[in-house]
Amino acid sequence: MADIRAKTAALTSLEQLAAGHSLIHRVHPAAKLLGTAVYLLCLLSLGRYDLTRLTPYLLYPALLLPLSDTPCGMVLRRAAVALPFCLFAGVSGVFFDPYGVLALAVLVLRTLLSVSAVLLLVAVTPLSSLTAQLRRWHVPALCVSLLEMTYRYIGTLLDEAATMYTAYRLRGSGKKGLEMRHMGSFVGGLLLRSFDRAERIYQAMQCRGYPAAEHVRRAPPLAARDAVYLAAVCGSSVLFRLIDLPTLLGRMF
Amino acid sequence: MLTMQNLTVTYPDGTVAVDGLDLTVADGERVALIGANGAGKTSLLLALVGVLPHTGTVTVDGVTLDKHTLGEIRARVGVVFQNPDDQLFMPTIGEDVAFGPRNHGLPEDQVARRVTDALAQLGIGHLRERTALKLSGGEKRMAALATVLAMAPAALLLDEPTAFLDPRARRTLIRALAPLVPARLVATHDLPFAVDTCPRCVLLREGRVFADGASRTLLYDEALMEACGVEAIGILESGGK
Amino acid sequence: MLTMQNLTVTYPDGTVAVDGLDLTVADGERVALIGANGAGKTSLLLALVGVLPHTGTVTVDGVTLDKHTLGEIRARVGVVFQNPDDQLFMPTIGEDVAFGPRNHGLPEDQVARRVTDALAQLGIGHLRERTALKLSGGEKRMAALATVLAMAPAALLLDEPTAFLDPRARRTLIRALAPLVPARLVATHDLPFAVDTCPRCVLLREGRVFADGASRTLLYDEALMEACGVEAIGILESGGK
Amino acid sequence: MHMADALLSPVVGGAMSAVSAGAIGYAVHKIKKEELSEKKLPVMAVMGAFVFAAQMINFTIPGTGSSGHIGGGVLLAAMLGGFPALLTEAAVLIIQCLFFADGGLLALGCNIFNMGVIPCLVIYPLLFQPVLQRGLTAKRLTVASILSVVIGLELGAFAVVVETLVSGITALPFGTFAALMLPIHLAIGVVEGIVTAGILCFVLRMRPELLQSALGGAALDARVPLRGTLAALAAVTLLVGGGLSLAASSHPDGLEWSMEKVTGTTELLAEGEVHRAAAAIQERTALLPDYDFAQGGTGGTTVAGIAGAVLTTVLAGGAGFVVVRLKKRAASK
Ligand SMILES: Nc1ncnc2c1ncn2[C@@H]1O[C@H](COP(=O)(O)OP(=O)(O)OP(=O)(O)O)[C@@H](O)[C@H]1O
Ligand SMILES: Nc1ncnc2c1ncn2[C@@H]1O[C@H](COP(=O)(O)OP(=O)(O)OP(=O)(O)O)[C@@H](O)[C@H]1O
Ligand SMILES: [Mg+2]
Ligand SMILES: [Mg+2]
Repeated sequence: MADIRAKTAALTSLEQLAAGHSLIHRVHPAAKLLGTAVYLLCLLSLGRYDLTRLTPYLLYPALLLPLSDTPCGMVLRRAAVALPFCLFAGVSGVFFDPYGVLALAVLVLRTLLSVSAVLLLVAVTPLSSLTAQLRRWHVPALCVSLLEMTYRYIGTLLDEAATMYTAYRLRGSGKKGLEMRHMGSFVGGLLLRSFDRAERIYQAMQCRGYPAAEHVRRAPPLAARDAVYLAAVCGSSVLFRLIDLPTLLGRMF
Repeated sequence: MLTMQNLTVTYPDGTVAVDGLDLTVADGERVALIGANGAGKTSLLLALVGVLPHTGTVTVDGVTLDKHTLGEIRARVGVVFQNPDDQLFMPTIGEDVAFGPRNHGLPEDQVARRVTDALAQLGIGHLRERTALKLSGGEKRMAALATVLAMAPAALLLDEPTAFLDPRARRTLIRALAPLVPARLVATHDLPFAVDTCPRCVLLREGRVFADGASRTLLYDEALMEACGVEAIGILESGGK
Repeated sequence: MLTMQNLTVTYPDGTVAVDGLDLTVADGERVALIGANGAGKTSLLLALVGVLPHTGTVTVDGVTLDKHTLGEIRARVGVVFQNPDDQLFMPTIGEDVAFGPRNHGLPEDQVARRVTDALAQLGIGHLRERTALKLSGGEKRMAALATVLAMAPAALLLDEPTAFLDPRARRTLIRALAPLVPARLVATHDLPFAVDTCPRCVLLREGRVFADGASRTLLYDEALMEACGVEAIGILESGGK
Repeated sequence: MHMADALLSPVVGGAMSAVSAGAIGYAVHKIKKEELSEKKLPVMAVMGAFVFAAQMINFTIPGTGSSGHIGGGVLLAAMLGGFPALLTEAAVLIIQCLFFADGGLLALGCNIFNMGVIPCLVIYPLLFQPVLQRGLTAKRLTVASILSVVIGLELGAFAVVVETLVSGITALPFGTFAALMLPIHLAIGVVEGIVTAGILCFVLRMRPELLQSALGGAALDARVPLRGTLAALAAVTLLVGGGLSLAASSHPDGLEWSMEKVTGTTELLAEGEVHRAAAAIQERTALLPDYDFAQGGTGGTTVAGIAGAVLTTVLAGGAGFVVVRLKKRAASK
């Protein structure tokens, strides 16, 4: 239950951040999406032992986190979620690889950087502008609407599951979690109610003219700001990928 | 405005929810639809916008409801469901309100105007960028109403609009509804609300019209209400012991 | 019976839902909990059975609520949630009602007796083999109540018990509740219901007790109710225009 | 079982994204053709949200005290049919990736493939549907669910192993990695399978028409010979999962041990060999293959690199700190 409430809180906190008005928030969603993609590609194409060459990529979160008013702690906490599997691969690699420790460090840093890049993206871009951008890129309407509606109903169903779970525990035997033999009717009941709800939603949509021809909304014009942002993010990412900045710096001294 | 003749609604499993009903609602008229659980109120409202199949005739402003006129009629008749959670499915309230007008093919600038107007009318302009997830029950109800008002309907169908509301939110709703022009058919269990907002009232029983008349008379008539499976206001207020 | 001293409930995000509340409910007493949306009613009820963490002291029949007494207290205090759908999760109503007593280790014959008694008390013996998914709202509410009664609680906490009910089902509920012995704390927006069933009433505002006294007095006091964010019964009944 | 960005090279991520995008495109095309899209959208969305919410609920596994949760793909496919289920699973994975750091943007293609394409487009038509073809009974449904989930999960785990190793980010030998992953997922699969079966049986009892319409709706084009497929899939799973888990449990060095049994020597895959293989893969998959395989570099490179890295880190931190200070000053004015 604590889990479920925590998930809801996680969704809510990101939405609140995305609703902010910082400089970064105002950048065109297309620029932010492309920037994130290029950053990730460059970062992840570095090799297994390239610990030092990863460091220039720290600049991106280091600048964007404060610029967009995104709390560092949150990013670190979420990155922790992604760590276990990477650690599993990294730590077991230590036994088979003379430079395993180095590879492990690279893996941890890669995890941290890639997770913060994605989180930064959603922390500064509301889901609705992301999906609007996807529509403009001609991603099938079915997929985009599905994404939006799923997101919308996750909150509702998380709430409902949490309350139901509370009711279960109040009369339950005090053990943690749901007993296997009750799970069919418990989760099945939730599922059937969800199904009925879907039917009602469909009716509501019908009443408001759904389905209609697809509308692609006009893109907000690309501003100079967006071009600068895109150039800065992509340019630096590619540059750091092409030249070994730390070594150059190290040689200078 | 709204005319039903010998309207019958049958579910696929054979349940007859509305059974040969005749009813007329004039332009701008406000009618409460009262009846016990299962009397057929929701089914009636859904049939009026073609969500449930029916036999008999439904006309809206002289246009008879059938396959070809469905779109036109849905643009004129707006329905607000019982549970606002089922009606708000877009990421933000603003987009939710824009959903209907946009589907009816309005150009983007008119859509934006409609959204602004509908939100202003209900006094919830500040909710435009919010997501439905975090709104209180009362705010959600208002947002659902706005989604329908934005379609500039000639008639409003409301299904239990006061469910979930605290007394103050309920009051806000009543105030918001008062100046609206569209004709109105309101299914509700909240009899004081019905008396307050609808001069006319129709009692349903087993899918048929059981009585039709002034709310101030019918809803206080204990024998009539009892026969229809609900309870008169008097009993409610006196504590009914 | 139920004593709260300086009870404070804080959500993980820092929202203080209940704020240093003191309240005592005597054996068999019936108390209505009134307040606007977000006043903290639900949070208070949940804290009383240890679902939400609290600071301050809660005692039930002299036993102080903490980690070790949680099981004991949950066996004595029964909660009925606002939405009965959330409370029924077994394949049939009979099994649902048996669920609690069985988990508290009663032998099978006693469990069966408890089930029969609880269903009979609420007049829903015929629902025993039915499944919750196909019941009407009123029937579900009764079934949820039965699941709690079967645990033979010394105190009942009800969260908005009349939501979803048509006037007749509401009346049935009132009649079913009347003869029950357990002390009772009822969070509700239905003021006539509160006046009917609870001689004493506590007004909550922002997580604190704002007024405490006889329902017949407090709930008709317009100034007081207004200050607390809700509306007095008088306004409701007169139509409040 | 979410594949993470950090474990992937862009080439593998890109290739898998292309595969998954293709599968999704095909699914969209299929759904549109069957004119299901309009009616199915809300059902798909709510089911996606449901899977998400249901995954938060932990079940206590009798006798172990540990807990498991439901998996999505097979359940969705059973309720919605294969193609809609794929889209729904993809939507769930995208949301998990964006908002909960489960997986990653580049890894999306892999995750959609492992957890969507495999159960919805492979397991569902080849295994789940055939088992139920001769009638929808609780028993068959249970067998079909457990088998589908277990085999689907094993295949998914196997895909994770392959994707990770081909990316060349970890030096784990293939056999060892597989021997670690597959048995774990065999156990998880059994639990998830039982849970999925329980839920579907409940649906069958309460609302059989829902399952019937989903099963009938996605009519089988090619009737697949049930026995053969089943036997083949089961054999592969048993072999890979069971065999390797046995090996892994009795000998920590699973692969060497089995190699010894088979070939009589462990020389074949000695340490160096593995590394050369990995290095070769790495060379081939890196975006810019000219890069210096760092560990062997000259002392100067390494020292300069490390010093520079420290300097870079300090500079990055300093830049962030300056921004914070500037913002604070702007705010206080
Ligand atoms: N999907 C359905 N399939 C079969 N019968 C149905 C369906 N939905 C409703 N019914 C039945 O149709 C009748 C009318 O239902 P309806 O929902 O219109 O009642 P209502 O007056 O709105 O009741 P309430 O006050 O509970 O909302 C009831 O007997 C109900 O059981
Ligand atoms: N999970 C949560 N996290 C943070 N704050 C919460 C949470 N749940 C409720 N709150 C807040 O706590 C306060 C009290 O909420 P509560 O649900 O107890 O109110 P209530 O009196 O039951 O209202 P209602 O009449 O709407 O049921 C509100 O301000 C609410 O926004
Ligand atoms: Mg209804
Ligand atoms: Mg509440």
